Amino acid sequence: MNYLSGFVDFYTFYDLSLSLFQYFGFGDNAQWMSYLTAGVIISFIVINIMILSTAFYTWFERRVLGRFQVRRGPNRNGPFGILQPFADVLKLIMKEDTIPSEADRPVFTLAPIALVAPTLLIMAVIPMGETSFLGSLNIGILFIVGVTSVNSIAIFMAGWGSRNKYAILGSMRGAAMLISYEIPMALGITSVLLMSGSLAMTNIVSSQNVWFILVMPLGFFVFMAAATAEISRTPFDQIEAESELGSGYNTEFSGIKFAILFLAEFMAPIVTAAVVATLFLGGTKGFDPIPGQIWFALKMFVVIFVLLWFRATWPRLRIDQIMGFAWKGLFGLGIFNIFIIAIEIMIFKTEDGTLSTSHMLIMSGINWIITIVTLLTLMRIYGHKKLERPIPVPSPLANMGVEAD
Amino acid sequence: MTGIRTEPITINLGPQHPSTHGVFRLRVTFDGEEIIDAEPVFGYLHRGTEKLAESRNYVQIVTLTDRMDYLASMSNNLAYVRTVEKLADIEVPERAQYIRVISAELQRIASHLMATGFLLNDLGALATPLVYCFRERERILDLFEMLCGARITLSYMRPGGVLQDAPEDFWPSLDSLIGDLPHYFDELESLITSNEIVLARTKNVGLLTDEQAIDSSMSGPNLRASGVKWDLRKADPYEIYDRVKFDVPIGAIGDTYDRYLVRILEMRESVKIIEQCLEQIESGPIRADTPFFIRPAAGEAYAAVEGPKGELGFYMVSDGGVAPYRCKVRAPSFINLTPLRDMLKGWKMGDLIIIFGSIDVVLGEVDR
Amino acid sequence: MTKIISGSELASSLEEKLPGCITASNEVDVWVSPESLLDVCETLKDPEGLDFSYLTSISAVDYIDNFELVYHVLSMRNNYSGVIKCRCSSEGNLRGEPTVSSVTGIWKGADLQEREIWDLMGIKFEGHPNLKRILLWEGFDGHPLRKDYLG
Amino acid sequence: MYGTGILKGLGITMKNLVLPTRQFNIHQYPNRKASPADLAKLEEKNTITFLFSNPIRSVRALVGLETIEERLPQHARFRGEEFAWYDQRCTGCASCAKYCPLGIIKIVTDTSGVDLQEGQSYDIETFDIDIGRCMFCGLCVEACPYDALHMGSGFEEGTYRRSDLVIDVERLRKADKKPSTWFRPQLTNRGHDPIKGSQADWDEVGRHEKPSGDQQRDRWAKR
Repeated sequence: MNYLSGFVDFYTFYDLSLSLFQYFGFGDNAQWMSYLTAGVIISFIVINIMILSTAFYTWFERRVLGRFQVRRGPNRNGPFGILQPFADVLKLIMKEDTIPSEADRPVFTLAPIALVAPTLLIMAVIPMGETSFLGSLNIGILFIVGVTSVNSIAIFMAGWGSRNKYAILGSMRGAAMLISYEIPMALGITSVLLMSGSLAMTNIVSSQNVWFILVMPLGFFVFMAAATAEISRTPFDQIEAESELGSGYNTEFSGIKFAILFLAEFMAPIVTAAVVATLFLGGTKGFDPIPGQIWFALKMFVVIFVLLWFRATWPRLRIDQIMGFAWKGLFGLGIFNIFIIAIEIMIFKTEDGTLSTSHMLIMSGINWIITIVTLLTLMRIYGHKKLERPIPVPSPLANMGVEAD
Repeated sequence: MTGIRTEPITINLGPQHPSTHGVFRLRVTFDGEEIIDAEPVFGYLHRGTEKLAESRNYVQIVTLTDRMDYLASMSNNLAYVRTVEKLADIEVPERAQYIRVISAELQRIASHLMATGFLLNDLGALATPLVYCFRERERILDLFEMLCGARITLSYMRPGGVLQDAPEDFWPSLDSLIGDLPHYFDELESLITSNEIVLARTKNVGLLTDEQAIDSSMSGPNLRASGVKWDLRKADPYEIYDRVKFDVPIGAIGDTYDRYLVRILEMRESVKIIEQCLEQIESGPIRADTPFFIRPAAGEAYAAVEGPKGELGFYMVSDGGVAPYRCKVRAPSFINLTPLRDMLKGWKMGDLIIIFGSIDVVLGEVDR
Repeated sequence: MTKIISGSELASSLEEKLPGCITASNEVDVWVSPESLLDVCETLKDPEGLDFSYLTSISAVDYIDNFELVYHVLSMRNNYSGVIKCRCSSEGNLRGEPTVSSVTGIWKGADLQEREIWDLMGIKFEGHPNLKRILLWEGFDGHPLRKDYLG
Repeated sequence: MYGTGILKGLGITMKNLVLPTRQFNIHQYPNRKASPADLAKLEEKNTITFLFSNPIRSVRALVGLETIEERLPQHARFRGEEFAWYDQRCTGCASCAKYCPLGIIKIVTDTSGVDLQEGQSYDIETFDIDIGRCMFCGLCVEACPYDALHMGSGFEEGTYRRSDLVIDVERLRKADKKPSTWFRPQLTNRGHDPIKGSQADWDEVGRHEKPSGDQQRDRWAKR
């Protein structure tokens, strides 16, 4: 049951346009021309799907946050308010695009593009179905790690270019935080690579006979925390920190520039969910007759919802606590996780270097026990240090002259 | 690392800023993220309440007091009418005193809910605890609408009692609210009190020792969070507070977390007070026979109540006319800002917001 | 119940320590001279003596021919309160800016209140670390709470 | 144990998502999304009959495109605009104007200089209330000795000009008389509720029983 197999498949479009070009008699040129055509078409589709899904994601986020907060979200435009994002975008486009007079104009103008481009680029290597992907890079995961680091530069550009103290504070925080969290994220990814033995996203998916979230929950925890920080969501949303910095790095942006920043910001959870679904939740794997694309979307949806749930519940950590969490907590846990996974692979791997499903299940059993023990120990240690509250003793400086009831 | 030249950065926090709770401005000097100096600047909402009061008669001033601490109009009204009663020697009927205490305690709950909600909002919890607090506060405001037809600017109390008796449907609604409130607080507490992120952010942050607090004339929950057991309702009982039993919660060390916790505990005590008032209240007159234009004899009076923000006092001087000669407000929010600078020094940007939020000022009262 | 220390009681205990500081006193109020205000406040705060550790409020009243400062003080340890008044006027010019010594060094809580009084009533506090306008802006003409201010 | 607090918080928010037991008291003002049941009630039909007879509107209502107008729930004591002023009761004593903290009531009585007999009252030429500056404290109502002025329960009197915010005597005369029961316990006792739309005549709003007999009526109504 792969009736969606041709969807967003590069070679479908390639074959189509190749036959088309050959029919019109382009001869030798037909090959590269159809290659180009197919690429343009498929990028067009992916980018538009991403932008459209971001629009609906903003609506979804506001509705669900509304439900979390026992109120109704936007519900006026269209059925259930689903046209709200379009109204928002229309309003933002209509607004005047102001640039502060002291701003560094080229940097200020380029920043939104520099922020949205890498986020879109990540989608290029994500396999959205068994055969649905833009490009099957053999170093796909390395590509993702590389491209995400552009984000920190873009955020710094936005803050620096707008010549605003709040924006600079926000972007400085952003630069420090994003660079720090790339390390635990890379550690989380490394453990996935150890398991799958390949850098290609398709291979990572196909090697997940048992989902990696089950095999290495500790690695998933490290990666998830780091990814949350990378997209600067609660409890790590220091870059925007609307209650402290007004709006952080995008304080000075308005009009269409703000819309693009907004787009990048809300696209990030979707992309993160896609990466998490691919690396840890078995990507497109599922059972028939539901096609892989649907499975993939469902898994993304779950991850997005969890991120939203965190956002609705938790306050924000302070910047030094966030940095401490990265270097003292996640870094150590990530190394520990790699260590365990490496030892287990050494023990369990077969002659040809792969792992069988039964071995993976055994590994997951061991790893769950290790994870729970580790986390409980850490919770204990921290709990003894931080949770104690001295019993209040009335100060001798005041005496109301009445007995307490 | 010699050779790297750094310089402090001065930031204007406000007057328009999401976390200054109004038009408040802080001129903060940062060294990186650390605060090295802070100077509060206010007055953007100054309306000259004290000057206006000199040209109003004693009942008209009630409407001015509504607009001082607009989150706690009932307490403002109470403080004001008590001063006038002291000035003009007016005896207040018992039922009126009970109704006043009930409404003032309801107002305290509403005000503390706002303080808690906004503190959590300042902590960065995307409005969820705030909306939960608003949900609870909404019912209290509905009760106020039953009582006096308005929700925020109440003008309910008059020298000599209250304006009119509560309607019949008020009492069952109050009963059901009182029954629900402890569950509200439980839910709020399980969301906030033991949350490790809140603990990490608020514990040991913005310390204020008891000596400092007394020296800087802090009052209300901020004073009690520093461990000073001082509550005007117990130390100098007014109205019928000496007939109800309640506890005065205090904090352990005087940090931001204690200031939060004291508010939560105080709300629970307020519920207890209202419950006891409901048991004790009897029918009777609700307003003493006071003339339309009160003309107190020349003299002066100072009376204070324990408002949600602290000791709210009025010092009034009369020259025998229909309007006070001088009406001075001892505004708790205003005076509670005294130690702000010392509390902020050495903390970080994120702490600044929550320390300021935990003091819980209302700019309408600061600027008057 | 907070006990209110009457004016005569206060006057006698102050007169004992600082002879000549009282200008007038009756059953309710006690007036001290502006020159001895600082010493009086120090005596009031003394934990061994009266122990008025808490300054509740400072009010200023314009009585046309002089200004009156009213200090409400409270002893939290013993739960009693007292009122000290201080009449002041500027020499020569009746509507000038009278000068009183600041009590900020004794009670830090006086800081903002004294600034407010300077701002709205125009009484200068000598020794205040930061005596600037607080509710109104710098450069505002006059002091609005005075009786002769026409807004 | 460390870490349980944040998990407990997640539980609380999830509980509120799944079981909004204490729904926030939100009113979709002024247009509420209507369910088919609401529409059926509006057309006085059975819901099922309505579903079959108006399938298009039912589907629109199900996806939230149909709205019905709704008024915010208020208490009968609500102090608001739409003052109810009774010409027959007002003597033009200007107590309300005197008591208004902002001085926004302007009253001019008959200036023709006619000598009045006992029981008569002056013609009121001007009775302006500038609700652009009014703060709805209700002191004017408290001051009125003849129960001629009452608060109303309106709250949306937005206009395009400031001058339109001044309610003059003609508008007050013509307006619907839906007095708020604020400071008028007699109205509550008579079962009057302005929110439900009940109107009160000039002879019903007084502190005392309805004036009986033509003589008394004349005394009040004489101009």
